[in-house]
Amino acid sequence: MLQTTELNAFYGQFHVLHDVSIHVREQEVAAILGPNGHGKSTLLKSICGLVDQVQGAISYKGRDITGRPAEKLVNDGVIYIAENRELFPEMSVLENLKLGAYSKNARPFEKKNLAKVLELFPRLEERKKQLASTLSGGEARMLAIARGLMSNADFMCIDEPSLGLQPNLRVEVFNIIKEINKQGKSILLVEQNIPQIAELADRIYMLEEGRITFEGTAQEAGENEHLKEIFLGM
Amino acid sequence: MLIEYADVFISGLTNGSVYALMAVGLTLVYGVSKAFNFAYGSFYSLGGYLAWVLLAGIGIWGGYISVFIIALPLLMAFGYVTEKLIVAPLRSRSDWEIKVMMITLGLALFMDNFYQVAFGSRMKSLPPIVDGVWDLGDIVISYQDIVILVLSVSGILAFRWILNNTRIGMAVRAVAQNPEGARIVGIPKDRVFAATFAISTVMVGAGGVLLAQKYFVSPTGGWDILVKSWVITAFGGMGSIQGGLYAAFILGMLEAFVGYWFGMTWVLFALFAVLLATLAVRPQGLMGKWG
Amino acid sequence: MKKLVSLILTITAALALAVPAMAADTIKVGVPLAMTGAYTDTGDNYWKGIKIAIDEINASGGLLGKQLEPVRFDTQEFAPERVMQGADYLCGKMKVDSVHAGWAGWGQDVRAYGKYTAPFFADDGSQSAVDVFNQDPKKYSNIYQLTDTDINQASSMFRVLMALPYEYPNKKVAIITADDAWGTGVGETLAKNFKKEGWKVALHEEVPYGTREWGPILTRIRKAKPAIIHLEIVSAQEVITFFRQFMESPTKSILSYGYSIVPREVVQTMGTEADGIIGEVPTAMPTPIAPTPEAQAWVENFKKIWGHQPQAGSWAAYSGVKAWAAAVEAVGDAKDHAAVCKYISTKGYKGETGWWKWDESNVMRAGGDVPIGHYQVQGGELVTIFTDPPVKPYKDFKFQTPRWCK
Amino acid sequence: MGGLMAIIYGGLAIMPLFVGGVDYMMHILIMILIWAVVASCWDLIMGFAGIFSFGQVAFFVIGAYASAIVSNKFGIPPFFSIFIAGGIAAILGVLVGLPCLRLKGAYVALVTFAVHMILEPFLKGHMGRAIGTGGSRGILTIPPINIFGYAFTPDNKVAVFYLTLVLAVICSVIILMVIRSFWGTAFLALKDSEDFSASLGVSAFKYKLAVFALTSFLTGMVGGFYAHYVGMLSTRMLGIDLFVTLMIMLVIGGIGQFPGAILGAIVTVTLNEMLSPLGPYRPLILGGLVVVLVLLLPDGVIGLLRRIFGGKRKTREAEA
Repeated sequence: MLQTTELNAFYGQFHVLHDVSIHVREQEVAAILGPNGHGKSTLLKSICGLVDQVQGAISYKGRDITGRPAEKLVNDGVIYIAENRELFPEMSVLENLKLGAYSKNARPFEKKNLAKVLELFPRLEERKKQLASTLSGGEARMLAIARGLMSNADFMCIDEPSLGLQPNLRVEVFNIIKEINKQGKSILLVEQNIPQIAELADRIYMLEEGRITFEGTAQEAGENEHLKEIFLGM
Repeated sequence: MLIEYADVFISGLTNGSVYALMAVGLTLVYGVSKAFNFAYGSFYSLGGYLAWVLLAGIGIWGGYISVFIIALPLLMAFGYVTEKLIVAPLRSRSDWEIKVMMITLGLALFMDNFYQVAFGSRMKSLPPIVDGVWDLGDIVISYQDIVILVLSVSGILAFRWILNNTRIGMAVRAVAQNPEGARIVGIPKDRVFAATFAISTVMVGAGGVLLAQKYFVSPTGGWDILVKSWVITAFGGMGSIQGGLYAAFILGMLEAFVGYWFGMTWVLFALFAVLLATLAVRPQGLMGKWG
Repeated sequence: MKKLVSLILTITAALALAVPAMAADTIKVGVPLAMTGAYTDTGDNYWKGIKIAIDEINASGGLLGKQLEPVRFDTQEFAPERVMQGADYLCGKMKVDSVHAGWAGWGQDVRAYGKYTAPFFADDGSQSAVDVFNQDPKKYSNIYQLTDTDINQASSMFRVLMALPYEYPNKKVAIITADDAWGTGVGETLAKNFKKEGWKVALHEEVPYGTREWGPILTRIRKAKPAIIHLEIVSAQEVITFFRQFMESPTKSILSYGYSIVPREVVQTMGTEADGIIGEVPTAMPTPIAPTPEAQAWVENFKKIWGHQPQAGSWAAYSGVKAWAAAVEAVGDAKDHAAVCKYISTKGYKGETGWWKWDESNVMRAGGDVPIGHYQVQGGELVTIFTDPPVKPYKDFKFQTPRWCK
Repeated sequence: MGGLMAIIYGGLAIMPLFVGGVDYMMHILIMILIWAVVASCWDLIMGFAGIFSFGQVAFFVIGAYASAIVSNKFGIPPFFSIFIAGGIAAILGVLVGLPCLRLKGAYVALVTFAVHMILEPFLKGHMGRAIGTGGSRGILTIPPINIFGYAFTPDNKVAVFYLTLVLAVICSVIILMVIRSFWGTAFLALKDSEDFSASLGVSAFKYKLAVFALTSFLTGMVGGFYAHYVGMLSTRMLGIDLFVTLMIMLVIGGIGQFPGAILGAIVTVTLNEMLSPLGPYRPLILGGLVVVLVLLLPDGVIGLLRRIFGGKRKTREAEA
């Protein structure tokens, strides 16, 4: 469904990604693991059209999308869900969700998706009228994911969904992601090194110093010595 | 005594409503795109001249209603094209904020002198929208002031409604609050920038149409408007429409009462004194936010 | 669109002609006036008079057989170095043989042009310019003022106000002036004179240009109910907005606009609405009927060329050119600046209304054949009701009690 | 930078050989030098330090009035009074700078421009008259600078020109030294990221206040010099015309491209004079030119020269 070929990305003079090639299949959850600051977020942002200097090729559903800006990719069905959430603080939860359906493709499904999303996140239903800036960390994370769902995208890039959350909330978030996946969305997510990821992800990549150092199924990852070391090292 | 204060109060109210209409556009553009438009006063004059051309030049049928129907879309188109042509290309440059100020200053110089060359340096007067006064015995209010008050307040309310209830309005607020977040949900940022510029041009241009019949139009008449709008937006907090509204009425009142108690020469001092005092306590203005 | 095309054409043409063709046998005449900025309109008025004079002389065969060639200079907003630059350009570089300005710098001009010898005609109407002159009358002997000073003009306004055939209901006056040299000078002189006569100055306010919302001041006026309101701001927007807001609920006050009646827009915009306002013009061409047939012919000619009544300044500037031309004619040499100046100072010039005489400070003092004209707007036009000094009713034109005073 | 500056000033220095006899040309040359310093100061504070100060014309006028009043009232020789004027401007600069440094972008522009706008009513009003500004009439007699008995009056324009040249060169060298010093580096760092440079130990506050003081001092001093050269002063300098003209110098010279501002002054003043006979078309053309130049020549004439001669291309990113 989505494929990058020898992707390189730069921030100014900094060469962040080196020849990264990954792929995500239809209805699959792929996870990118790796230490902090080694380019995981950059990879997601590059795919989603949020990085200006990119070399290499990205294709989505067989179409070349390299260099396509984020606001257009949303319409194509690729949505980015940010780690720092990128919500609209002075708007209500409901308005945030409605804006999630801004793109042309999502607009006709706004009502249907809204109902679906609120069912999925009962907590947001309760806080519908509240300003986004008043939400707790976990709620904001949920709102970000919910807003992403509103876009009706088939392919969701989720940046560190569990970052800074308490363990019970983490489980809740992962369950929701699993549920979304079951409903037919392909998901590429980035995490640092959470053991639970093995249960969620169909395929796991390891990104270190801007390079892919491991690729395999969850099972293979579990058997990999190098990964184990990192998992245990946490 | 009370009667006089009521009189001054009404004067302050009229000032305030005019300032509010003027300042909202400036604060909007700054809030959304961080661009400061120095040609804002010239856009005001543009509205006035458009009205003059339509009414006195062409002698259009239907009076002010036709003027608004024709002028507003023209102003909107003008604002949109201006943003696309001269502001948007600068956004990716270093020092772009200074460069936007410079280029709009150049545009202001160009426009003001274009008016002078095309229409002459003399002021142009327009027929009043309505004539007559409302005589309440001790207090007299001209219908003209009432019309200006009502139209500018409803203009602002309409604008707020658009901002809160329409798709484009939500997009504008989204970009103002979080440009990156707006991109992520698929809002075309550049188009929103241009759209806000267009909306602000409409607001100030409509102000020009509305005020030309009271204050006349002249080539350099926009500077006063720019300065006052600037003070108001800074006082209220740049980018905060609510703050701008409060600031407009507070400063309108301040102007009227300082003028009454101390004399007109002190108005400017008082405006800046209040502004500086406010900024010393709240560097972001009454209701502004950093960022 | 047509305007735009012609605009572009004009720019191109002007650029092409920017290097002036050096015609060998012309007499150059410097014309430093505001062509851009806040004073453009007054600059236009002077230019209209100067242009007529030059065209007239050229049409009648020129001066000493040579055509006059105006050299214009944009004084912009009269920044000191700009005034100086004008003098260096016109007198120093272009070597003009006379300079005809209007408002020219209120004293700054005296110093700048006093360095050179070419006769210089200004319409400063300012005591500070005369003060500079008196510091060194010899050095500045080429400087001529076409109008009397602000102090004398204000005194004249006061005399006429006192002479109006009208019973003032009280002895209170409100004085509102612009915060420029002219406005403050007139305001102070008026206030002094009123106090001397036992009047009370109920309100004396200086306002900045751009004041268009008069609510607070009008509130105070309505409370004081003065018999006279004098407004001295030579800018149409301010005086028209004042009048209109005043008329929303007028007090029984004579509205005296002084020199502020001058901007053409005042009567043009308001028409008969302005009926009743009074004002003055120094070095005035009385209208609607001029004092002499020659003057009447001049007024008709002006109207034919420019399409409206002559404004203050046009006739003064016109007469400056003619006075200089007459002197050159008599001396026989435009280059002999000293002789030309001496002739102007001693002999004067006979114009359409009679003799122009400059005093020992080279100021064209009001009076005689060229008095200050005092007007009232009647039927939407300026009508001369008095001349001064001495205070004299003009022909059969009568002061009419304004409608809001009845 | 230094080389180009030497070429420019060298070129100007020999101009009197050709036009020394024409007062008008000499006056233009003197004004070019004066504006070159003012524009360079503006460039230092806006282009290098990244502070949107719009008060340069105000400090110029403050310096001019201060020097005129000090020399007229207390009989201090103009040669010294211009330094006193610079000092007064510097103190005011610091006073304005103090509140400004807590503010951002367009706010700083507004507060500094407020100084500009309030100055005119102040100088004209009762307070101004009390300290000797002459109110709206202005000051019409100011003594010329006198060095060892030689008076630099407008009648001796060549002499005044060389004196101005010395002053301009000194000011420019000071500005150049500032840009080349640790300060200059600090400013560039500050502009790129305040947080980043704060972590490097660059105290934003100290440096910004210092640059306020320095530019106000130089601008005020040159203002004082101007007053004694022209010999008269009025508030008419505070019109929008001069402000815009200085802005155009920066646009043409290039922002943060010292010594571009000096080139900008030369080009702008010359252009202004050439267009002057066109009357109202002059500002029309200038305004249009600003729009076109900002779009087409992002780094002004200096950028153009660099592109033509292919010299070391210095971009912000490379320096950061």
